[in-house]
Amino acid sequence: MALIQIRHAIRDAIAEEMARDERVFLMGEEVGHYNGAYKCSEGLLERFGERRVLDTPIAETGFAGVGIGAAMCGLRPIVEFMTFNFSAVAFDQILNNAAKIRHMTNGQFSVPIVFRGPNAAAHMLGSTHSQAFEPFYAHVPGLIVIAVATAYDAKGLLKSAIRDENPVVFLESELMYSVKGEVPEEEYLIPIGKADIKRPGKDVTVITWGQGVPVALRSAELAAAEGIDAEVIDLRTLRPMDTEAVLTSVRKTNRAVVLFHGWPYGGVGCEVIAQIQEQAFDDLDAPVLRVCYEDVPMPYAENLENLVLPTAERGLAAIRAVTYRR
Amino acid sequence: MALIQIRHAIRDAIAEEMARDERVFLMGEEVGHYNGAYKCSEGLLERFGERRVLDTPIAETGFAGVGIGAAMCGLRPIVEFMTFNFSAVAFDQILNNAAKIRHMTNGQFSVPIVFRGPNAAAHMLGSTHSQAFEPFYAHVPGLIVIAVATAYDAKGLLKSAIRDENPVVFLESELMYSVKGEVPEEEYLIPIGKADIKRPGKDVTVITWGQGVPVALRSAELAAAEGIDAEVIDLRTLRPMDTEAVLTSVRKTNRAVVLFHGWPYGGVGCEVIAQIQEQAFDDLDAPVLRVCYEDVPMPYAENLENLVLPTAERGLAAIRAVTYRR
Amino acid sequence: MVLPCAGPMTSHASEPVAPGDDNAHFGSKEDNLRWYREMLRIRRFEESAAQAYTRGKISGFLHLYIGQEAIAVATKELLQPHDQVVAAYRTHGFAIAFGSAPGACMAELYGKATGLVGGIGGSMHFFDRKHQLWGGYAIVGNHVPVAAGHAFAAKYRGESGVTLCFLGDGAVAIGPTHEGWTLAGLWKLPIVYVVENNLYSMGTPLSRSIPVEDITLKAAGYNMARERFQVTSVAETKARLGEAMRLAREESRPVLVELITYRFRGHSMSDPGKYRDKDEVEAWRRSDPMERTMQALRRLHGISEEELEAIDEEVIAEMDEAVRFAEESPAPAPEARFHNILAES
Amino acid sequence: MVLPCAGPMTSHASEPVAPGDDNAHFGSKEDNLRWYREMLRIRRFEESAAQAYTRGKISGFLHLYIGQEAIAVATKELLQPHDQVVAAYRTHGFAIAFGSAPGACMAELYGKATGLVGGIGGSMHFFDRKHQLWGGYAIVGNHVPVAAGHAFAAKYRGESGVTLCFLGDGAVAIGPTHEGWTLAGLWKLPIVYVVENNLYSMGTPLSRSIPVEDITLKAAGYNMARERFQVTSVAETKARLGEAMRLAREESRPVLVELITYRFRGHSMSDPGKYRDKDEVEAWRRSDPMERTMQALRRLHGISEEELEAIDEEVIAEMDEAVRFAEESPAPAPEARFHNILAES
Ligand SMILES: Cc1ncc(C[n+]2csc(CCOP(=O)(O)OP(=O)(O)O)c2C)c(N)n1
Ligand SMILES: Cc1ncc(C[n+]2csc(CCOP(=O)(O)OP(=O)(O)O)c2C)c(N)n1
Ligand SMILES: [Mg+2]
Ligand SMILES: [Mg+2]
Repeated sequence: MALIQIRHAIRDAIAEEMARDERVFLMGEEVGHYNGAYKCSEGLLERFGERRVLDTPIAETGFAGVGIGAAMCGLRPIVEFMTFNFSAVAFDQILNNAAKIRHMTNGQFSVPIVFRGPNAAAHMLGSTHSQAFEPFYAHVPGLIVIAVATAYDAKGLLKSAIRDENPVVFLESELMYSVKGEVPEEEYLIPIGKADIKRPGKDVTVITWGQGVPVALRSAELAAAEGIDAEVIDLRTLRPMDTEAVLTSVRKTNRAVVLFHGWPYGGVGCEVIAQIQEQAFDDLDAPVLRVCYEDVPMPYAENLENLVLPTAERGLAAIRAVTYRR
Repeated sequence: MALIQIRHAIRDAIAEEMARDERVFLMGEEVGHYNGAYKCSEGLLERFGERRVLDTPIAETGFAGVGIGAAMCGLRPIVEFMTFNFSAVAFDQILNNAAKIRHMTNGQFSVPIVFRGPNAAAHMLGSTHSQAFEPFYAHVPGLIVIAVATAYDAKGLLKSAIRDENPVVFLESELMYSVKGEVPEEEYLIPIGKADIKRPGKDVTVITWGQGVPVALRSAELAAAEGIDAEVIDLRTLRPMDTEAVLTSVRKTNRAVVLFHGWPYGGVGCEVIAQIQEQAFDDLDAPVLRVCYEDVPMPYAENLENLVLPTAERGLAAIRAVTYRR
Repeated sequence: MVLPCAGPMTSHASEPVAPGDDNAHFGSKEDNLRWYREMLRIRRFEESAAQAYTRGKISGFLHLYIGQEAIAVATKELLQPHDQVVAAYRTHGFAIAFGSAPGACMAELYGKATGLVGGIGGSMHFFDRKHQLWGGYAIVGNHVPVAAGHAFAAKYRGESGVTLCFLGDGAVAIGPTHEGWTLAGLWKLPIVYVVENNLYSMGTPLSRSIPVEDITLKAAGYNMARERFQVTSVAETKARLGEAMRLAREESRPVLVELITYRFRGHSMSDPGKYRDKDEVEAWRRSDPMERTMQALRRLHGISEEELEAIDEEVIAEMDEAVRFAEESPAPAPEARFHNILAES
Repeated sequence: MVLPCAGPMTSHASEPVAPGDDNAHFGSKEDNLRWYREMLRIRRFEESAAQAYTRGKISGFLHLYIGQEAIAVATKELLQPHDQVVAAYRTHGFAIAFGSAPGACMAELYGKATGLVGGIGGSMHFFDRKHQLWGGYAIVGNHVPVAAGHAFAAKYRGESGVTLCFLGDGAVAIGPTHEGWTLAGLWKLPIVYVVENNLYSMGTPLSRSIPVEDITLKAAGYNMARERFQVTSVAETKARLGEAMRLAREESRPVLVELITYRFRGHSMSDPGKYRDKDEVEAWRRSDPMERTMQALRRLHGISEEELEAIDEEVIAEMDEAVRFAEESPAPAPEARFHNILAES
């Protein structure tokens, strides 16, 4: 196993799939000559050339649309949003074209495309640059939505996403690009739609994904120090959700906390809660709690940002609450 | 009291506010010479002239942005989206400008604007034209989101929305524009943020809004015929949500169903569920169930559309389930 | 020094060309007979659809192509096997011209299982891949970058196909159109963007939707070649659009074509069209390409009233049959609503 | 016949103008002294910010205005009381030139309560309403229609104010820009759109972001007047931009101005700028308007090295004081994160 940064796991996934399949190409702002704003495509232009690694103008709707049109012709575009905040200007392309073309054409066309890039807050980027987009995309039938938190998952799931016939929204994390993790030398794929138990436990289930994962794991450590054994489930695929994995855990622990980077209202966190209370109502010994952003646009100032973000301590407080400690 | 159509309640609200306040103006596609695609602005151009009733090109981002810029200068724009489906191309303006400018400028500017138009499915318009947008907007701090279901509410809430200092997303319903309701002759306002009990009851709480309201009321009638007394709560304001009204009812009935027009995953329905289970956990005798669209893009064919939509019968089935009848 | 803009705005009131008896605009007898029949097929299809709508058989939005038929007919004859056509929601005419079965088209409007897209899409979402009609897009302008993507794919693969992307005059103001044109120009994509300028977007005349009357004034800003004319005949449309396609194909560069045309019906079935007066519509009727082709058949080629009648009867029979097919077709199976949402991997 | 587009694409490699000793480009001694000092204030502010960033005092994205100062300085002198300036995220220079306290600007970068927007916005979201800087927008192009809205409001109210909207060359490709320009042209709004073409959007040269080299070729398509020149001095910039503003103000019409300029630093602090070679940067340094103004002060007005030194020392002291102010200012109160999300009614 090699220990590599998540950004390199992503780059390697792209490189392997491009080498394997001539139809795969990468486009986005600064992905080529600049090697990616966050260096997730380092060396790819040099290796694959301008035909397959395309720098785009700042025209997210335009290049998302070009990607969709190319995918309809059988190519397999990987479209990088420099950050998912900028996907807001391409929202209609994803909502009304990527997600609906297979349906709308009664299966005459498919749209095998991956939209990827960093999601949610980084560090002191202010309100327009700190948003979590999974609530907007996971809501939409016709899309697959993935969020990754380790190098291993990033590589294995991105390769699956590129090979998938469906449009995939693939959420990464600027804060975590430098985090290292073990990745096998040999090729592997991770199936879409499967959650992963990142830490087994028996007292309480913490459901999380993306940037929430390391926070949840730290919360679990803090809880362990107090004798509470938390199970941490990383959803990995947000749509379709691996509800079975969540329910299996909750039926065992009878308590759950959802911890994630993003605003509270609606979204993936609430979907998890709705599923648990609907399908494991009699197993629940406490309400499911959310630990996430406060319900405010992200402020720039460091002290304020830290107050808004979910922390291991806030995770611990929720774990204590649902286990009725203190 | 006069019996008028919802479209006329909307028109009257606009006309009264325009007459009252020179800063109020209306813009959107076909709102002027055409009198509105759904005739919600009939006669307004004639009465107020081209300066204050503006036909726009098909450029939702452009005219939403112009509205936002004008609101920052102290005008009070009413921006009509011909349907909210077309707000997807203006998503960034609403998410990153309307919702954040007050915050981002530390209060130097406010954005008193109303974005209004029909929302959710009408009849056989296909997947791109049948979407419910409240999950996308209610998620976002900085916005107020309202959905109306009666002429009385439409007029009273639209007037409040126009006078409010904040950006308001005001969701109407193409299916319901012709529905008549009683509206007082004298002026009145309905406060933003207050739910309304559309039918009192004691056995089960049905939470709903917008196009869901008449469906929920019919479900309640069907339930009444079986001896189940359902309370129907119309949220009216989706953000900020009147959680107290919901909890008060659920604490009485101990059972709840959320019935709405829209996809299931996340969104307002799940927020209601998350709030109830979090704050009234011990009062709940059954899981809260959702009755809404099936999780598919809307098909055009009438028989399929009817299967996808929430119906009074599906509402009844959920009411039965949470009251453990059959 | 501030320069005045190159093309100052002139009066917006487009007047129909009165083409007189310019025989050069017409083709051979065979051409004109074929074109006439094809235009008539579209028109009769649309009229049948309108009737079915009035009888409550069709629902939703129904946008008719009556008046613009010559464009679809000319386009059909220019298509090579690897070309594709992408359009908005006023697409029945393309389907009929390109060879989609009228029965399947009508069944789509009826929301039947035998429809072009299984009754899932309706009037606004026509797709017939094998007949080169690649949509069928109902959000104004959002197909413009998608079409650039098709052209991109052809270039990526080194194929010779050209994409033809049709949009309305109303779609020129919207951002996705601009972005699609920008990428097409930047990457020198083999695509022809055809603005069907029928002078109105719903009830809004061009003078209230963009700041210039000549849409092709925009071409320079995208490094596109340009072409602009009023559609008065299939012959001329075919020749000039064909030249644009040649340029796109041979030089791999985008071309912007503005076709001035007119729709005789309202925007959709629910539009009474009060924003245009009778005189205006009448003036345009006099340059209706289908009508003019019929006159040419009479005057230039000596086709008799009876022969014209016979053509019409055949076409009407074809469309009656399409209606019967649609009526008798089954609704989609209930499970169909769960199909084609995701591909099964 | 397909016409070639009016302005065919020429070479994209913009070369800096070598302005020689054209004295006409300079102002009086007083002007040049004032302009020099103002440009220097901006530059020293930016350098202080860069240092603070390197010391870890400032975080997030920090986009410096070094090289483009003459534009902000010229703009300041053209503003009338009801005018407003809307810009993107490279706005420190405007704030400093317009009269915002450098301390408040620096404190904003530090995320302090005393910052221009209370530490809530940071570098990318500068707003100083009373000094006519109305943003500070960090999503490329989304301020373009908003700025049109300000111009709309002025026209609606019959006020004489003009809106100046600055955008980068990188913002020309995006849809919201197109829609804002379309509405400005259609409604004849009193607005000047100024593209600060510094040849790059991040690492992307103009040749890879739009299909034409001369951005003002687009003006015709929006019925905008146009102007284009390289910024080599405050004097010329002020004269030509002033003329554009006059046109917007007096004739209530939009004007598109392209200013060719250069940023000497990377796109943001995290950009090493590897996409440009030293020679290119050096060539542009020779036509740096600030440097040239200094030369003019020396050569035309006989200002001594000592006098120049003294100015610099004053300016440095001002910026040191700004840094001290920022350092010593308190962080925002914890409750501040709940403020200004909704107005209390
Ligand atoms: C983004 C968006 N906004 C609004 C609409 C509603 N709408 C549908 S068609 C239309 C008019 C389009 O006119 P034009 O492009 O000229 O095409 P034509 O109908 O004349 O063929 C409008 C406003 C839409 N479908 N999409
Ligand atoms: C819609 C959107 N896409 C991408 C970005 C990321 N981004 C920020 S600045 C920038 C480059 C802009 O260049 P330009 O407009 O030329 O301005 P300059 O930096 O040269 O002043 C990019 C790509 C963004 N902020 N918004
Ligand atoms: Mg039109
Ligand atoms: Mg630039």
